[in-house]
Amino acid sequence: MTESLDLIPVLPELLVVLAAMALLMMGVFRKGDNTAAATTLAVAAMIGAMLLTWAVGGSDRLVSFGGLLVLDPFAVFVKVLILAASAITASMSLNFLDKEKLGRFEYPVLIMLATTGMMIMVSANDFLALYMGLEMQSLSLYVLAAYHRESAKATESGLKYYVLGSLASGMLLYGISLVYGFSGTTSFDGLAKLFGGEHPVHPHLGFIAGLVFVLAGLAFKISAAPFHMWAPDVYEGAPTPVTSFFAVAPKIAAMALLVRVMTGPFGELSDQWRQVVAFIALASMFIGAFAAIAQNNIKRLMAYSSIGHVGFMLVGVAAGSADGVQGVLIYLAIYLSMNVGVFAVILSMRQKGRLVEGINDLAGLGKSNPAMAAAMAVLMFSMAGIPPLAGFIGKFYVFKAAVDAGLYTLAIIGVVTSVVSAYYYLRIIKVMYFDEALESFERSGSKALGLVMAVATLVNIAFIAVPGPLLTSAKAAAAVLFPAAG
Amino acid sequence: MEAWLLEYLPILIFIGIAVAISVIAIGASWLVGHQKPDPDKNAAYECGFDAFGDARSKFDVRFYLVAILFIIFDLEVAFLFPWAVTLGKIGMFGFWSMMVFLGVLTIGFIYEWRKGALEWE
Amino acid sequence: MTDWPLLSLTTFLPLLGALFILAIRGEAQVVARNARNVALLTSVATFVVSLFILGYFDAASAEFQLKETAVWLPGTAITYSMGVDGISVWFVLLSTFLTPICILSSIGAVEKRVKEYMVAFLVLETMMVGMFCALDMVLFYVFFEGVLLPMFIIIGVWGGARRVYAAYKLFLYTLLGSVLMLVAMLAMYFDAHTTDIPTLMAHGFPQGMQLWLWLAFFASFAVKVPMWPVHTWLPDAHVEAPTAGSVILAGVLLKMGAYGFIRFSVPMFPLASEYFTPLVYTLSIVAVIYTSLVALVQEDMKKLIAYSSIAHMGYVTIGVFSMTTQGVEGALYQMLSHGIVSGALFLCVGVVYDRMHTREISRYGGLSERMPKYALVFMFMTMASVGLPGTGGFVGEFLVLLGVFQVNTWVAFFAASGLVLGACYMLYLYRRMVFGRMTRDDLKSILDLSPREVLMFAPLIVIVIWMGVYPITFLDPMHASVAKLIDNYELARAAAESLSVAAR
Amino acid sequence: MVDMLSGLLPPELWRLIVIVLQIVAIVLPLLLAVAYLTYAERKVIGAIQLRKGPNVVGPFGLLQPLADGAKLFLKETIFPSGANKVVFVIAPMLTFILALIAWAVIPFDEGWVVADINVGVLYLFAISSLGVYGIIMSGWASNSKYAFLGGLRSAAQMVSYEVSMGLVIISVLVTVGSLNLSDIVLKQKETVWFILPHFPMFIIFVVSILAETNRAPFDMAESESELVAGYNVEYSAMTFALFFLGEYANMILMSAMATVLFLGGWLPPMDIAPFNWIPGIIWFVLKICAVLFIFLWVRATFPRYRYDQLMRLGWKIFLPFSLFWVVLTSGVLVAFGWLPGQG
Amino acid sequence: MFEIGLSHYLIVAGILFTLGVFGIFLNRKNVIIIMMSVELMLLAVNLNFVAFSSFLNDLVGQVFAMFILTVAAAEAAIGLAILVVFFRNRGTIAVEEISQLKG
Repeated sequence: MTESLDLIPVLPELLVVLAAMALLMMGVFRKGDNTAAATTLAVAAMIGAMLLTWAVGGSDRLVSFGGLLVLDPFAVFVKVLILAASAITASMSLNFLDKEKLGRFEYPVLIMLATTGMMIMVSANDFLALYMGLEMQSLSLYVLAAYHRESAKATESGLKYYVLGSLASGMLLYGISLVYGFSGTTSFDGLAKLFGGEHPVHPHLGFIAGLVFVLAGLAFKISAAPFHMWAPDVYEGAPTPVTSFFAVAPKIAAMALLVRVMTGPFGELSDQWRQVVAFIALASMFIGAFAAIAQNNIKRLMAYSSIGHVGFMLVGVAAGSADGVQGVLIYLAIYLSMNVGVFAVILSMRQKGRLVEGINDLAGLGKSNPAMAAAMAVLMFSMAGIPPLAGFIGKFYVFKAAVDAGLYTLAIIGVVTSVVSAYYYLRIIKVMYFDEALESFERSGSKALGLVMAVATLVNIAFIAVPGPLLTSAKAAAAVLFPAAG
Repeated sequence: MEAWLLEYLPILIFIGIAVAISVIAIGASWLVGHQKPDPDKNAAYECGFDAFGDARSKFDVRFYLVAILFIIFDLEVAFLFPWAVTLGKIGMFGFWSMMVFLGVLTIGFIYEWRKGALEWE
Repeated sequence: MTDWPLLSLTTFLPLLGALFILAIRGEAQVVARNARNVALLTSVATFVVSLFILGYFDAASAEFQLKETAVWLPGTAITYSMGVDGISVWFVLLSTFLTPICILSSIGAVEKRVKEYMVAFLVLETMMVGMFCALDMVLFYVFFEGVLLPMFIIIGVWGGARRVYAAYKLFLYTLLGSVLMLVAMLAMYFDAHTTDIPTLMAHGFPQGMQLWLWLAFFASFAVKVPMWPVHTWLPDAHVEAPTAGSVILAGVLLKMGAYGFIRFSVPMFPLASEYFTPLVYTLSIVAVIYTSLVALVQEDMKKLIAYSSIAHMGYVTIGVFSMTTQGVEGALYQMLSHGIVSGALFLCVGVVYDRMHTREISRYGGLSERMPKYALVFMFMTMASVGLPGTGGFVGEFLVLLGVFQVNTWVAFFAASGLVLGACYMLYLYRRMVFGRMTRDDLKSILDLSPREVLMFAPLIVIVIWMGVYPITFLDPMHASVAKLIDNYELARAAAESLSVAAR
Repeated sequence: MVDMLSGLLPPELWRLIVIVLQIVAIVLPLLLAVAYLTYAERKVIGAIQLRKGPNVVGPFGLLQPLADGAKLFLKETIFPSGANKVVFVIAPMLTFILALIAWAVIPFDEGWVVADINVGVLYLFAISSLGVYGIIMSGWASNSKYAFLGGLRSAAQMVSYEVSMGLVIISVLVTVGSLNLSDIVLKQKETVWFILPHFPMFIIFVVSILAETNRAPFDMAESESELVAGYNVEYSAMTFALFFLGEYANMILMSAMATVLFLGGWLPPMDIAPFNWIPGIIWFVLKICAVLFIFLWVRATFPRYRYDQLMRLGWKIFLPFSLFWVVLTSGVLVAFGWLPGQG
Repeated sequence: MFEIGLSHYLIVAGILFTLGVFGIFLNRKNVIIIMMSVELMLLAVNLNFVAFSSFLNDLVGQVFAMFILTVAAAEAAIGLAILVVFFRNRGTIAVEEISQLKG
């Protein structure tokens, strides 16, 4: 075979997946509980992969597996985010797993496998690779959702996630099959060439139908309305560290995937999908803003909040420009910092031996744990997008792109819903500071949680002062998806 | 119809004949045999007790486990079929690809083994 | 000129102090004392630094001065750029001046979570000063919105009984207004390809676009000012906020809206401003008369003063949109004097509230018997608020009326009638509280102003008199900038007219 | 005469007739073989246990199978009251049909095959995999606890051994490089019978087909001497007979597969006189009989396995070992360049 | 005899797919049926891929179908496993019983 099999660009993936297998073997052959050791090693491996990604990926576009996978600055940017998200959430999980007696070495292994899937997703340059990465991720996530085997809620959430996730995969696949059938290729490059280039082909109606199916499948995965139904249930039912993982890593990966698919193979067809994406964005922003108001469970609230955030990011996607993608990437990075911080707070709060999940149970946190409450307040303000916190910059960039693309209505509705969503973020602050405490909190945070909390809060505060590095790297990452413009 | 499809014609006919034989056998036996059902005769075979409830109740989870294992390994075999036939053409690359695949599979297998998924007791 | 980044220093010095306070550890008492001291020290130092700004400011120039620029959001035209002109320099000073007084006033009033309180105030100061200095509209927006965070906390944590409701109302009203402004800013960015405020002032936006942009900005500033009918958050916020919060709210935060009109709406969208002037006049007159009437029937002192603030801000908007030199300068002057006077009035309320823990007017009466010093101060400030000649309030209101009279007599007439009403409710308030017989027993033991409180009021009184007697000090640096503003406005109008003539 | 007939009829129809005749030529002897396999079984086991076996009906009891058949044919067909009637009837038919149609691709001699498709092995594998459906369906449709459990157990057992069987077939395929059964036999003509290089695989294959057909010593699902008969406990008359026929037909089929894969199919042991005078089909039948004899021999000799032992053998010994063998075979072939079709 | 063309395959696949989707949403009885519906959807997709592959004379479709088969198997395995733990906790797999999480 003359097939070139350049493995250099996929070294990070290889590292993670090999480490996962090694850990699996280590865990299964060593006696006793070694969750802590396994998690530590997993985190180390993922950090290693992060550095490796940095080292391997330059400003060039590297391909491997005969063009199935690609490593460009966009992929590097998102992969670093994903690995950071996985590593952080994995290290945050230990405390909880320990307290709830859920410690099993499979947990970090599953996280790593899911992470590998996500890395493949963002590197995918062919629908085949896309599908494989997506499924590798999804299958691990289904298991993670039902990780707490003895809990009826957890297994139910796993089941729901599974059923709806498979449905989404089915829709995605059906879409891919149509796209393949009416274009004759599954390669992103090939599709882009087909509709761009010198003699652009007018897409067949079946192709458009396929595109819509693909979009719907991906919308499921990023839990964008109207395909969001699973998110609140899964967020609530899954064990909290798993929820924290769900809230960040898969979102980042799926969003990046959506961006790549929409700008790459379907980049020339933006007229066809812009309306759909805009609609999804609108619906997500609305659901995220209004449905969250009635929530009493903080994990459910975070689910709706993430739906809302996805809506905002989709505004950037709908813009369909390099600026829009840059906005999405910036938003993703900031979203990561906000969410890990919030979940670190959630994971550190315990009453009567169990995690606090009701929003009203947060009452009096401002008095009993002022530092934690302050961190939470900052993060909530940031989520609401109030300047000068980092969350504002994320929103700013996507709306900027939307206005640039002439999507005024979308931008205006976006800012209005962000005000509505500010209401429920404020509610948390209100409960923490203004309400009287009902139960006392136990001191249960670990060092890792405290560190994550502190760093996340600092990042959100200080980001406004030194936004440069993130903005420039996001710009560079976004630029590769639009070679014509650059 | 294409030529290669014609090769399957005998199989189709074969199936038809087999179906016919079995239907005729059961039908004829039913017609010829002396049919005199009564409730006791038609009751499920259960050591003389009256059968209670539906027989399709809970059963051991290990059957699921076997089913799951089977799905995975049978697919592996399905992959091996084309590989085995074309190994001469795909050469070292093909060989090592499959070895990697089998290696990953083996790791999963070892995991299952150590976790006791293969124990029946 | 100086090499020191004076503006940034003024802006971020309080933040430094806040960090310092955050680092304080130890017993609750000690922490509280240290936090107060550090906060006071920082804010005074900030005020001193801000005086240097005035020192280096060239009153003759209409340009932005003491400019600082740094890369902020790379890849866009958005930069970190600061600078002051004759308009904004006064507001910077107003902010830095009022903050130490607020901190001083809170010494007896705030007992719980002192550390956090001080941090919130210093952060607030940073945001206010930064907002007035910002020369980049995105930076402006960041500071503009940032003010909400500490204000929300200050009202929500240290406020009165319905503080949560008030804090929410404040937050959501203002946020909703300003996000629309954000969209407008983005639209401007893509029309002008810059976010630099001076450049944008020179950029002529298409007329159709101007109308929309103006409305979006109006949504934000009108809430902030506040203009009728979106003023309802203000009485609630004032009533529930702690004294110092009210002072800042009335003294500086309300000015942000009017400042926004002067900085953005008028120079950047002159045609739209002209188009919408009747609207602003109408709303302002309604505000002046309606809120004055409402103020008359208030039973709560703070609410009364809050409504009076709305009425006074009505003059400001009338002045700004009169587009005459006198009118605009009067508006600016009114803003400054109102900042001081209403702040002082809230402090006066705070003084009795700290003693009696009630704000009901009927609970007081005959305070002059036991509190002569207080009665004096209160009377002085009441007069300043009414606009007695010799106080700052008079100069402002007079200039505004003068300005608007040239443009529209009816507006001037209605505005003037507001003055009468203002005198009514303020004097009525004063009569009910200070004069008469002291009938209530619990008032018998009330104490007069302490030395700390005297120290607090003294600079305010001095400034008010100064403003009333020698307004040139304050008007002089404004002249050039205001003149430029008006010139540009007239130019734009003329250009548009000639264009439409040509089109005809 | 054949030529004359072919001239009379249109060629398509003639072709159909030929196919039907071929099929009949397979099915009839097969059914006969099944009948006499039961007879042989009883005779062989009788002989091993120093008994006589059936010897009453006809000379040497040769008509015994016919008598059994007549009995089954005339008995009452019982449908259990709680049963799902349709599935209940389809299950034995399915078993029987599958056992028959698999023969379509078995080469009896060079060119003697009904459908010489090029994916014959795959076809066989698929058909034998489907066998599990008949069992599951019968166990489920009967609505009887014994049938249900028996069905589950049989299914699990078949499924477990199918994997290692598949791997065994793979190691043969690697050596041949074709999925056509005739090709496999021809390749053995070129080289040697695969029983020699793949001897361990042959053992595994034979054991696996024992398990696959639920035969002793792996018949604990049925255990007719201890428990009731497992999945087919509720069946009677012809429905039972079809299961029975299917099972024995499957035995013969599996033997045929073993013959094709390992014993050189229709090839004579040595390509010299007098062996190559004898027609291939004779050799083929002889080899099948030899493998079938192993079936009977094992049944008479070995005690019944426990179920856990059975699963253990399948998953922990056969599966890893056959997997290893596949790797070894392919590795050797690749390393030495002996691969079929390699440049 | 009429020719069976691409569109026939597509229509069959489309019908199967729709049946699968409806099976998921309209089924009120049993989770297993949902899983079977999912498999039906994947089957439809495979049919599409193979039909297209043959129509386009391009092998990628068949390769894709192989991958889908594999993943579907893994997916079914995981789904069954989750279903089993769910059943252990709740003692039922009826669809209307999956209702602990609401809001």
